[in-house]
Amino acid sequence: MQATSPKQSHAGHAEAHHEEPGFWSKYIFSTDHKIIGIQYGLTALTFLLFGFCLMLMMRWQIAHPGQPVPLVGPLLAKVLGGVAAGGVMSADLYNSFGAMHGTIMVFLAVVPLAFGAFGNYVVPLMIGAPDMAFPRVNMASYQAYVVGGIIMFVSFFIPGGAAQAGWTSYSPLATSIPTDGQTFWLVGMIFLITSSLLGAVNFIATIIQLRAPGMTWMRLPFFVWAQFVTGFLLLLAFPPLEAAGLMQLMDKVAGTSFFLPTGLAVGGQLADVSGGGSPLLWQHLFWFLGHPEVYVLILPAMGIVCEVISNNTRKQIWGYKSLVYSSLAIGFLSFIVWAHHMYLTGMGTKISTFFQTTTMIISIPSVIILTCFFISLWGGSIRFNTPMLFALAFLPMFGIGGLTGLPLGFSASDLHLHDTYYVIAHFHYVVAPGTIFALFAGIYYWFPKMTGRLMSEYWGRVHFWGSLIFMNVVFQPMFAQGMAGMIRRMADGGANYSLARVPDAIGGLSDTIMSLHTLILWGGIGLGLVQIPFIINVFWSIKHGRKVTSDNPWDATTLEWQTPTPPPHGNFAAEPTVHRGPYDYSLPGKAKDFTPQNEPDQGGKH
Amino acid sequence: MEIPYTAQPRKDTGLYNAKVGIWLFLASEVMLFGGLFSAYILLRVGATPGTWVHGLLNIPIGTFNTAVLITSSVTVVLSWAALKVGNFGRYRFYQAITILCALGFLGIKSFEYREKFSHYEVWLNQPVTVTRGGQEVQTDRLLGHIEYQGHHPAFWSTKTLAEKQVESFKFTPDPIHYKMTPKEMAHARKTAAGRKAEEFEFKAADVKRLSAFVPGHSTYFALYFTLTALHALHVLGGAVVIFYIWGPGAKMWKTDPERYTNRVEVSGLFWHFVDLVWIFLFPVLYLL
Amino acid sequence: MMEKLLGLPPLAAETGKGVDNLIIWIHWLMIALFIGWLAYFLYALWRFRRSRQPRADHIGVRSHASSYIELAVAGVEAVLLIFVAVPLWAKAVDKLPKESDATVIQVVAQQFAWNARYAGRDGVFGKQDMRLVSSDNSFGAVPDDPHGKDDVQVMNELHVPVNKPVICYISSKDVIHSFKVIAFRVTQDAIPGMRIPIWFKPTQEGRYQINCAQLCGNGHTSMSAGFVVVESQEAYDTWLESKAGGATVFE
Amino acid sequence: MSDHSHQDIAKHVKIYITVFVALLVGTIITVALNYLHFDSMALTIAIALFVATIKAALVACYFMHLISERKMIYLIMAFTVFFFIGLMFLTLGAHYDYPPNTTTL
Ligand code: HEA
Ligand code: HEA
Ligand code: CUA
Ligand SMILES: [Cu+2]
Repeated sequence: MQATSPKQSHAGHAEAHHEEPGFWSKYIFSTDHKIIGIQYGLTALTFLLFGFCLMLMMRWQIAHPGQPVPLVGPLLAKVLGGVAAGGVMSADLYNSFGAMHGTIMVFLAVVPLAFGAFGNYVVPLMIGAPDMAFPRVNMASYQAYVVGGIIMFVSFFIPGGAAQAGWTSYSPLATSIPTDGQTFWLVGMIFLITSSLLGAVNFIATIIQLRAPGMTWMRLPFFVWAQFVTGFLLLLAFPPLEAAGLMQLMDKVAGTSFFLPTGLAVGGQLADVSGGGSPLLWQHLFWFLGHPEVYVLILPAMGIVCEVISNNTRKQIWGYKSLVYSSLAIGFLSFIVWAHHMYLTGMGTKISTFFQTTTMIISIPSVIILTCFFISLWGGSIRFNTPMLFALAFLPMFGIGGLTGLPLGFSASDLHLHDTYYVIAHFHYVVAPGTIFALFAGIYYWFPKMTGRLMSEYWGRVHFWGSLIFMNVVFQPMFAQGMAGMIRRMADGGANYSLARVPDAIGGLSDTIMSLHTLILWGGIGLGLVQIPFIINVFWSIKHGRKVTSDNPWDATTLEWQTPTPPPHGNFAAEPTVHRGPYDYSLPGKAKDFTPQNEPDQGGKH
Repeated sequence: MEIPYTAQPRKDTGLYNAKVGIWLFLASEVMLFGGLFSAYILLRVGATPGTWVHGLLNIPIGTFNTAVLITSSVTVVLSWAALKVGNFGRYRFYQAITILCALGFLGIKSFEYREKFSHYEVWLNQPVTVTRGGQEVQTDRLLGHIEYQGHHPAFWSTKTLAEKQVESFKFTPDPIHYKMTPKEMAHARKTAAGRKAEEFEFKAADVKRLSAFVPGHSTYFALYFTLTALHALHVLGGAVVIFYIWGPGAKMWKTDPERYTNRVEVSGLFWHFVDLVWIFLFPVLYLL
Repeated sequence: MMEKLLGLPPLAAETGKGVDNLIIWIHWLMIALFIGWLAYFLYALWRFRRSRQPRADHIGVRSHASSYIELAVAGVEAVLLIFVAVPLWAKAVDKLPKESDATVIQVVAQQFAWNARYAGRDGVFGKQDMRLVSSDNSFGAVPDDPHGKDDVQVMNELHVPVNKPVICYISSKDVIHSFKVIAFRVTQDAIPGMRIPIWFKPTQEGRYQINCAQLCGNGHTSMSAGFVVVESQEAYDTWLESKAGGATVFE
Repeated sequence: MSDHSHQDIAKHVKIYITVFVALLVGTIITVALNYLHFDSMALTIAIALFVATIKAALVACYFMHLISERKMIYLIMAFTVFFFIGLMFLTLGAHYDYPPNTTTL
């Protein structure tokens, strides 16, 4: 490691050689991983907001079936036409919004944010690399994502509207719904899958090839490990869905029947298809991706939480090795648990036993990971700043979501809970107060590296406490609703199954259960309102936030903080050399309570 | 800092970046075709007995096309070997053969496709009597060709008959049907050889279903077209890349020969994979 | 107590008891873990806040007690899996009661209603042929089969006698639906091209709504018109008699 | 694989030609067997897939140099093949594990 002064001059020197690229090549067609990361981030956050707005309208509608949506109702009626006649969401529109909420949240918001944005921005910096291994592939990946996103977005406005068969797009429903939105969905998915595949190839190759000298596998920050496993999940689980997507597309446009059985009678008439297909084939191929995908959503989040916790407890993460092995185990096992989403297709005992067993086994590494995080708190010197608050809240929230996965994992208890709001609550606890909190933590944490300014701590706290409270107000009642038997994906929120409508039905939904809809609605509105300070905070702080006084404002050990702020093209002035593991905080005998990874053992040659 | 290991291998892995990249990409391709193969197997074992189409593809042409693809694969490695010893001319020669083979493969494939589009199966309301393997049989399903107003139309379906208000059309049945076992089909073909084919005139009202050999005909043809079209897209893509490196991209040979050779190797790896997929597709679709 | 706490809906089938028990036991595990860890978590946050603990201990916890917790979790899961969940499932899908001891019903879902078919007086279903399926012949019943003459075909209202096992063969005509009766703790996807048996033994007379639990199109919520009516054997017999032969109409 | 001597390459070329011939022969064998029409369909499928697997292995090992590749690549491909097999056999397993007579009406 050179002394600091030559480093600076070196950087200036390198810059003088490059002529300034123009706006387009700098911000739009950039091949720099940091710019691409930010592009991913902003696009994904926009989709996140959009996905949430869809859901807010839906929540309003199911709390007030048959009444026009306030404020946006007239707009919906004008833009979308018949499906929102009089500002009331029809069942078709509800189904569109539901399917697109799921699709957008998973494929257009959270994965691009967790993998595309944070992975792109942080991973090369963390491993001491100048860029991704294939910068142009990286750009292509982002562009494919944008194209996919545009196709999905446009599909709302075509006649018939967007896809309506749920984010799972089960055949034969997906093929029999008359809207072309279904076709748009498939084409959009093919672009998004391509984007993810290109990204995955790039990430894995980068992590294998571009680690700085001394950055051995066991010195990688856990975040990098998480992204590495995530990359493999995307790489190997997505292609079967792409294959399935192609087949469903053929069913839709070329009249084949990959997923349509013989003797299908839609609307009372035998369908004019050859038949001979299998609806379950689609489910297998979908969930073969679908389950690994949920770990794609959670692993990067765990990686972020790990970095933030270690940094703000000022101590090393407890059980680094078990974290690494657990995430590898999760990655491996996630490929062989998928059919726990299909128990109630009538699965036999042998296969269901297999999948129940693997499902239970895969919960163990998650337990280990969470345990490691919990234990890491012990003996720390905990700083409660905004990123840390979000990271800490992640733990019990993911805990609730993960634990409620267990009753779903047994086929016998799934019998009662399958396709109820219990499932909705289960996975939202993992993806919303879980993953999204971790992503918020990541934004607050790395914001100073990206911009050189800190976000407002005060408004950060408002954002945090508001989000924590309202997330729980939204999702906690859903457990009760699900346990009472309320089914998901109902455009009237289950009013048809309520005791109010059918008083003599045993097991109908009680007034209390139905009235929770109102509570959830207000929770959702509150949740939306507390995001406003966050959005303002992000944009305001870019220009007006408190300037950081050093390149390493959080006194962190990992390499991304050992670069200039924001890092220049090529990241490091000279190749860093790594001398130690990622979490050398509060080493006994050191004056500083952090020892960066690139600091030599003898205290350096300063 | 520049991106390292674009040409030279990294010490601990022994690999240059693009090689890791292409193998990862191939891994995902294995899963892509793997998904389709799984679909094939599941649909096939789940098919009602006697409904699985087989024996309708042109085996000699398929065999020839297999040979074409294998040849292109060997010329790829030979061209790479030539580059390794610095013989750019020989590289260009071999790779030119590769590209020609690729075009040849696609040409033959499109010819096969076209042939299928004007070949039909008809499902009849009342059985008719045809000669199969020297015997008269009653059947309500026939394979064969259509003649209508002197043309041999392609892509017709039951719907077309109504749309075009066809009253009747001429039908020349094949001597075989896929309900027969391979043995029976071979026998039927042999006995029918040289004989003048029977001809039928079917009224539109006699026809329950009519379908050309298009994806919608049956699960088998759905798989056949999806798999081979996807494969053909890969052939096309590979050929474009190889051509780009061979032609416009060849400048790099002067400036950075090592990286250029790597490019050739990487594109070659992709090409072999495409060949490898075909090695499975051929028996699965043509022979079984 | 736990039923109340979890808000499990009323149970009206013998076969659902096991399901409820499993749900309850697994929730005990979850609650124990949640409360235990949450208490630890809050305590740790309070005790190791910066103002109280200015410098961290690099290593932290040295004991490996947590491994025992992890092992215990794995152990409980294993026990529940092997001794409860798997046998329950085997009972649900493999150990169907004899058809002669049960009420046998064919159920075919369609957008957006439930069709049901009973064998009628002779106890034998008439022949079926998929090619005959049409809007007024949901089951593809072959018209001139003598066994079919007395078959009973109804829509949206299934009657079954109380305290006797019921076997339903669940299928669908068009898209995937799901046959769910909350109080019996049964759910089975109705998948076109497949016909899957389920069984339950209702113990309480009354009207039970059939929920369609799988998204099946824009009428998904209005598939709520289907009911299972559980009644005494006599009432059931009378009902069946009143429907016999009349319901299957072919034009 | 960057430091090859010219002899090495000459040796390689010989291998390539041999493999090429083997692949052609394999193709001919598969096609020829097909004309024999075994009575057992299972046998036909087994033989055809067996020959195809050998051919694929030849391409992978020699044309794609897998026979002398680095550990990292083996690792990646081993996982891939494992998951592919998982996908195929578990879907098949599920298919055969449904209660009897579920797929007929
Ligand atoms: C990030 C996403 C994510 C994650 C991590 C998980 C994790 C798990 N999921 Fe979930 N799941 C989804 C997303 C996710 N799931 C989605 C999106 C669906 C629905 C899809 C759809 O149908 O649309 C779904 C549906 C779903 C089903 C199907 C339900 C049905 O449709 O009927 C099942 C069934 O087995 C299941 C099981 C599990 C299990 C066993 C885990 C396990 O991995 C969980 C392991 C974790 C733990 C066991 C927690 C350990 C924590 C502690 C021990 C500490 C506790 C401490 C405190 C709380 C303080 N999930
Ligand atoms: C990653 C996945 C993800 C995420 C994060 C969410 C987040 C949320 N989801 Fe969603 N959901 C799904 C995936 C997800 N969901 C899926 C897969 C389904 C099933 C679909 C189907 O049935 O097919 C579903 C279904 C679903 C339903 C069931 C609908 C039904 O069955 O009828 C409900 C009901 O309340 C719901 C609600 C919510 C809510 C209130 C949030 C909230 O937590 C949202 C929180 C988000 C915000 C509050 C926005 C924050 C915005 C910003 C921070 C913007 C910043 C912008 C800039 C700086 C530019 N979701
Ligand atoms: Cu039928 Cu939902
Ligand atoms: Cu899952």
